[in-house]
Amino acid sequence: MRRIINRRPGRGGALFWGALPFLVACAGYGVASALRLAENPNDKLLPPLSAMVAAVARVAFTPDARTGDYLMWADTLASLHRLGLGLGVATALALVIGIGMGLIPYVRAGLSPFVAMLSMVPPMAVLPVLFIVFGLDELSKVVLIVVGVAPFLVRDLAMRTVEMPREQLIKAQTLGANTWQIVLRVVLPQMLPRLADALRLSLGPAWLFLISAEAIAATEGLGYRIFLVRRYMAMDVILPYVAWITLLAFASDLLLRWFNARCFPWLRAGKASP
Amino acid sequence: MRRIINRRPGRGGALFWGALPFLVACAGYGVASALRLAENPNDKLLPPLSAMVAAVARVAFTPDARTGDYLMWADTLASLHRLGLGLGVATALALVIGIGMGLIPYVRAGLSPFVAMLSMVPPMAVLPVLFIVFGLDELSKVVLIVVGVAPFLVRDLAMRTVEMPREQLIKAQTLGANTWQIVLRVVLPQMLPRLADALRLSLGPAWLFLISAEAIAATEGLGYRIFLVRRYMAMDVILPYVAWITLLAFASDLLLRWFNARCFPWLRAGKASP
Amino acid sequence: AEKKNFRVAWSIYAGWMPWGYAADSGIMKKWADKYGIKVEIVQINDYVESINQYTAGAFDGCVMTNMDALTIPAAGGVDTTALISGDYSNGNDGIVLKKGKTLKDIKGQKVNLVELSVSHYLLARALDSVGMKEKDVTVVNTSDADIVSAYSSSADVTATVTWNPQLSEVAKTAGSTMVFDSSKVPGEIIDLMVVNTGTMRDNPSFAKALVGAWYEIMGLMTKPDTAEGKAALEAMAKASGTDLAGYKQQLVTTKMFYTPAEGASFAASPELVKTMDLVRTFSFDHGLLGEGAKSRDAVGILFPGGTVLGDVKNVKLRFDDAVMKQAADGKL
Amino acid sequence: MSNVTVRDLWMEYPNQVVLERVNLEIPSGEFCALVGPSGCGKTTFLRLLLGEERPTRGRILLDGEPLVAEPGPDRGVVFQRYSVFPHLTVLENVILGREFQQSRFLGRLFGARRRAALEEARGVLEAVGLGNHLGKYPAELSGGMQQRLAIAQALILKPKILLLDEPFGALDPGTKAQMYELLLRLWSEEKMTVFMVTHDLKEGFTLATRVLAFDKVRVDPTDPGAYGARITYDLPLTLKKAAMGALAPVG
Amino acid sequence: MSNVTVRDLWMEYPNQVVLERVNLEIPSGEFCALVGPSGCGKTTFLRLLLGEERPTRGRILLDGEPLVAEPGPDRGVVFQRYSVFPHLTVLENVILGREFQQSRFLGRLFGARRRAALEEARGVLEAVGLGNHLGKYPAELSGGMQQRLAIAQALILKPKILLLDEPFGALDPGTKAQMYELLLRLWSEEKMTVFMVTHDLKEGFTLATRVLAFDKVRVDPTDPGAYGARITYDLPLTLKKAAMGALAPVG
Ligand SMILES: Nc1ncnc2c1ncn2[C@@H]1O[C@H](COP(=O)(O)OP(=O)(O)OP(=O)(O)O)[C@@H](O)[C@H]1O
Ligand SMILES: Nc1ncnc2c1ncn2[C@@H]1O[C@H](COP(=O)(O)OP(=O)(O)OP(=O)(O)O)[C@@H](O)[C@H]1O
Ligand SMILES: [Mg+2]
Ligand SMILES: [Mg+2]
Repeated sequence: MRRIINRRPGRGGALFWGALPFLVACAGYGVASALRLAENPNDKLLPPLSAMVAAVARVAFTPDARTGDYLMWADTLASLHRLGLGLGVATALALVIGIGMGLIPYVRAGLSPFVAMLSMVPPMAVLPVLFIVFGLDELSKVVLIVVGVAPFLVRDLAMRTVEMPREQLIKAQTLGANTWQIVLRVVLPQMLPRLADALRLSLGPAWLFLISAEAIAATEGLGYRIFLVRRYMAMDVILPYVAWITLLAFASDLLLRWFNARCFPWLRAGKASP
Repeated sequence: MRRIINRRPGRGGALFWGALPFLVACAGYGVASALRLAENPNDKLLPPLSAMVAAVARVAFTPDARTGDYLMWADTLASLHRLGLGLGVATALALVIGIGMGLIPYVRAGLSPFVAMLSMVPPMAVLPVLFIVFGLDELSKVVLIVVGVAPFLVRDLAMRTVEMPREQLIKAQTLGANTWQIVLRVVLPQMLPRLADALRLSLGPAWLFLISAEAIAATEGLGYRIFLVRRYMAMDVILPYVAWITLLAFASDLLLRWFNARCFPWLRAGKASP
Repeated sequence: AEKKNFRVAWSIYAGWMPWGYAADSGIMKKWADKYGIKVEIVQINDYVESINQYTAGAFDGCVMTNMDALTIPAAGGVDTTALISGDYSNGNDGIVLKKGKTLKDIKGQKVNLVELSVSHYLLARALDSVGMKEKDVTVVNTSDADIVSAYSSSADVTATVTWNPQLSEVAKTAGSTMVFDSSKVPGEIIDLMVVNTGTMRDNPSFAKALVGAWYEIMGLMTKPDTAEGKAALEAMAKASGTDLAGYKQQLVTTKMFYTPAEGASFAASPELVKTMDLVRTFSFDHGLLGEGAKSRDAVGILFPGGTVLGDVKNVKLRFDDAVMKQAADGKL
Repeated sequence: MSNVTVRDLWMEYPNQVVLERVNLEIPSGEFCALVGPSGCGKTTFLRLLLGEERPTRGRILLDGEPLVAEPGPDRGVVFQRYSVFPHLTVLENVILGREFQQSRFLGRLFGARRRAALEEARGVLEAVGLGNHLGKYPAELSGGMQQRLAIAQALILKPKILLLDEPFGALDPGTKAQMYELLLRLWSEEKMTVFMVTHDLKEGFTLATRVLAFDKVRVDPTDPGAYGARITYDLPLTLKKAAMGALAPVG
Repeated sequence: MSNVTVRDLWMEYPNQVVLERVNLEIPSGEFCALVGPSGCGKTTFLRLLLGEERPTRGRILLDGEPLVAEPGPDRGVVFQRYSVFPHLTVLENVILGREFQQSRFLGRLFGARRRAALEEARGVLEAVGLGNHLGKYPAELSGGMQQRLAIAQALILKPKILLLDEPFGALDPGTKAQMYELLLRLWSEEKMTVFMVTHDLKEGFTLATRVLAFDKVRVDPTDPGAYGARITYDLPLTLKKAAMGALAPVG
């Protein structure tokens, strides 16, 4: 009997084990839903699969009576646009400030307490202030994502930069690099994959902030729709929307992982292949 | 002129630079507030310091007429209690599942897609379901924190465990360790400080979830109070409450850092002291 | 099924503050003890969440408006009885404009409101009264907790529909005009205490205890000069985050039915049928009756006289005056 | 007993054959020195013996049984790159093996057993010259000190097979001589089978009873990864073994 | 020119004195071998020369000026633990220095200049025996190969002062001989000042023009950290230097 840490499932095994929890969750939902529906056939909390399929067909493949749009796609586009902008800005900030904080002692001394403090401010509580400064339109939603996600990215990247072996920085200096070159050729390339990992971790929060922002004032977007139909507890729309958001986020997660594997072959170099 | 990455502020310098952004932020607020007040002396958005001091005096040092409690302390206690429970459970989960996923290939194969998916579900969107399953009382608030924070902690810890040098695991096996002993003596001690770091990063989100849960159903708590007075835009209460939450979170952050420095001397061993 | 413990949810609103007082003052306990049951009154901050919880079965009763009672629990298949018609909004909901002095000026503006709520309904009724359609404005869904800050601080918010206490805050903003309010459509936005019909049928004492407690407090509120009455009003004012004067101000725009007789006769009035017809039409047009609803008749509404609006075989919302009548007759 | 048999072993990485048709028969108690040019596959061979990697073809047998394909306490190792535990002090690093052995559930010793383990560890650390650094963390040690710590850690368990990857590379001659003595004493006392990679031929011939030289016999200049290394020389120094064997009961 | 002067240098860690009153005068072009027992402070001394750490007392002068207290391109280094960049291939690791030198803003070369740098790097890599592994990442190299890569990386810039910490420790005799030759050629051509830590006395005497031995002269048995190491022997091998100097213009 080999130790369990040395035993690896094969390709098929990995698929099977990976799928198992999903199947269990689906089955659990099915049973719970059936139980509730037996009691009240109109129950809205856990609608049957058929109701969700019908709801999706309605919002995704039938033009809306009032606006003529395909609601789900219009919502998705609007949300992805905001999310992309927000994450883009947050990433840029994280790169500049995070690497700065990790690498330059003066920047670290100056910003690290402030960023730590900032990351603790619950953004939802100061929303009114955001509204005034950034208006009620797209901008404030993007800003909410940035405010919510950037401090985490910055701090994580700063921590990772500090953790880099000092030998490498010294080596680069003996090769004649100035600070800017060190950033460009030594730190940045090694931090980009870490940044992608951090981004993966913050996809969940980013969606959360987006949804919250859309819940407050919007005319379209996935979060807007969820909070709108929550008004009459249309879980048959909410659950597919939540699943769709989860899927989108998961796809971004996969994309980022693929990006890492693709663009940074050195990450896996020398690791045992199986 | 030495490179900027090699120049470190002294003790006093660090204090000065660290305090600077706070001073700038305070000054900025003061100016903006004065400007708005000059325009409309009744402006509620950016109340003057005096108004906030008065509000704090009222909620923190005067017993409430109805209940006889000191509101702010009662709120703080209630919130900290929920937060502590939630984070405690999330941490325990992260330790068990995160280390399991990082160390044991079968557990990783089975859980990692599911946890990745789970971490993408926006918890706020499925809140109604949470409330129904776990009731409207304390439990559902704690559960929201757990649901919101645990997937991040689990994934982060799993990533860190996977990143451990393989040589160490092999070495431990040649010293005769079984899987349980490896966990106990090799992985856990090295992961605890990482866990504390991850916890630090998730303090912000944890407060966010707490506040959101308290906004929906509660009779006390810092988030409850903020949302109660938000309808009248009583920023003179909201801002001090936000500052107080921030301070509490920041104090926990410091505490965790101190814990790391205190309990894991090997983290800093061999690092240059200045 | 018969049971002894009941849970009722309420949220903060001028016309519902008595429920909070009922719990705090022990009046509810008194009446529950009288019928040998226990009634827990739970305050929920988030109004919609309280209705959802009721619909999902976590509560036996809940306060809500007539429109929400139709579109959430009733449309969700939970047979619901409007036990107490407590009041209707008589100016508690309104439309406020920054640009323009009359309702007609709203044309082409963005209107911030809680979509699909009574505010939305009020807007529809208001537009109707001046021959406009919803297409003439752009509706921006805005959460009720943020409407004040959004309106008072953001230049691009020019029109809003909301309810009290937010309404009075919004109306106070310099240069604003209230161009329409619910007093122009009296009796259409009704605040109810609804209970699960099945629970009520199996446990008549539950309904009796609730009605009894409610009208005892109503009695106190009509006597603000007595010490008890004053204490009650003050407690309610405090709980709603204002002072006595402020709370009285809110009550001015709320048409309370202080006596059970008033409540019973309102529930039995033919106007209520007309109102509910308007409401269900609005709800159907906005898809609120659920996706399965083929027409506005999908959900049946039963009125005290036995009149039914909509599908007789699917009656899910029942207006009831029986218990209020018993209270009026002093039989509780 | 620990006979090691290697049969027709191949180890291939993508684009590169590292080892090619390696055959060996090592009787129990042999002290093998592995020599060969840098990058020819000596470390890879040790990793295969350790069970950390699996050969792409061929088999390794231990006393006639296929090798358990995972590291275990029967095979101790000192890696080329120091592999001590950064979160344990010098002393804790050394007693860890005993703690694993004697405390299945806690992995920790207390009381008398702990004192005994500490005593033993102190002895070994004294022998490798780290007696004055018991409380330091590995990050506070010099390179050679870390290597000595790794040796102490592996030796204390007296494994049946000991795999050493350039264990004395970073040591000065004086310390080296001390380490030779320690290693040889343990080897003859415990009858371990030792595989030691070294670049110092003199060291190999001084210590070992058998020298195995690895090298590529064929090189394809257009595709340098096409052929792997094989054992080009296998020199038994049998006389020495006999001498050591005779010494053992005495030492 | 690169005279190194060390005056009354002390290096203390909390609870431990590592170096104690070190005085030195090294003229330009000297090849110094540093020897001494493991853990006595040789690496620490190199780190001080590098400017990575600052002495707690005393001064280091370079051509009479206080040493710039940070690493720079005038001082090349090969660390005891391999310090190549994991995200660059072998070839990229070596041209990096040139790129830093010639492209201040992008740190990257293109076109003809890149081709020239690559050509040069290929030459050096060929000389250290890595000509067949240009596209590999460090994680895919053996220990000795990584060490040779680090040497190639440092040599290509021809620094005025070269600091080597056991650079040949993990190499087999054949490869070692090749490296000696390469190092000596560069040293005599470029007139570098070299400091090389080694444990192989023979190596020290073969290569160096001066051998510096570090050791503790006083030991307090109750407090082993109380006294630090000093330079106990300072042997100039002047004849050899003259010979090498004479050779230089020719080679
Ligand atoms: N994970 C890996 N992926 C690809 N190639 C590898 C990997 N590990 C080792 N190699 C290659 O295998 C060959 C042998 O490596 P190994 O580490 O066994 O050499 P070695 O004999 O120990 O050398 P040294 O004496 O320098 O330590 C090298 O050419 C190396 O490039
Ligand atoms: N960061 C540190 N903190 C505390 N002590 C340290 C630190 N770094 C080194 N030392 C101590 O300084 C002494 C000298 O270390 P150094 O690395 O210079 O030795 P060395 O001569 O290079 O040895 P080796 O030949 O084994 O590499 C050692 O006793 C070590 O324990
Ligand atoms: Mg090797
Ligand atoms: Mg050293």
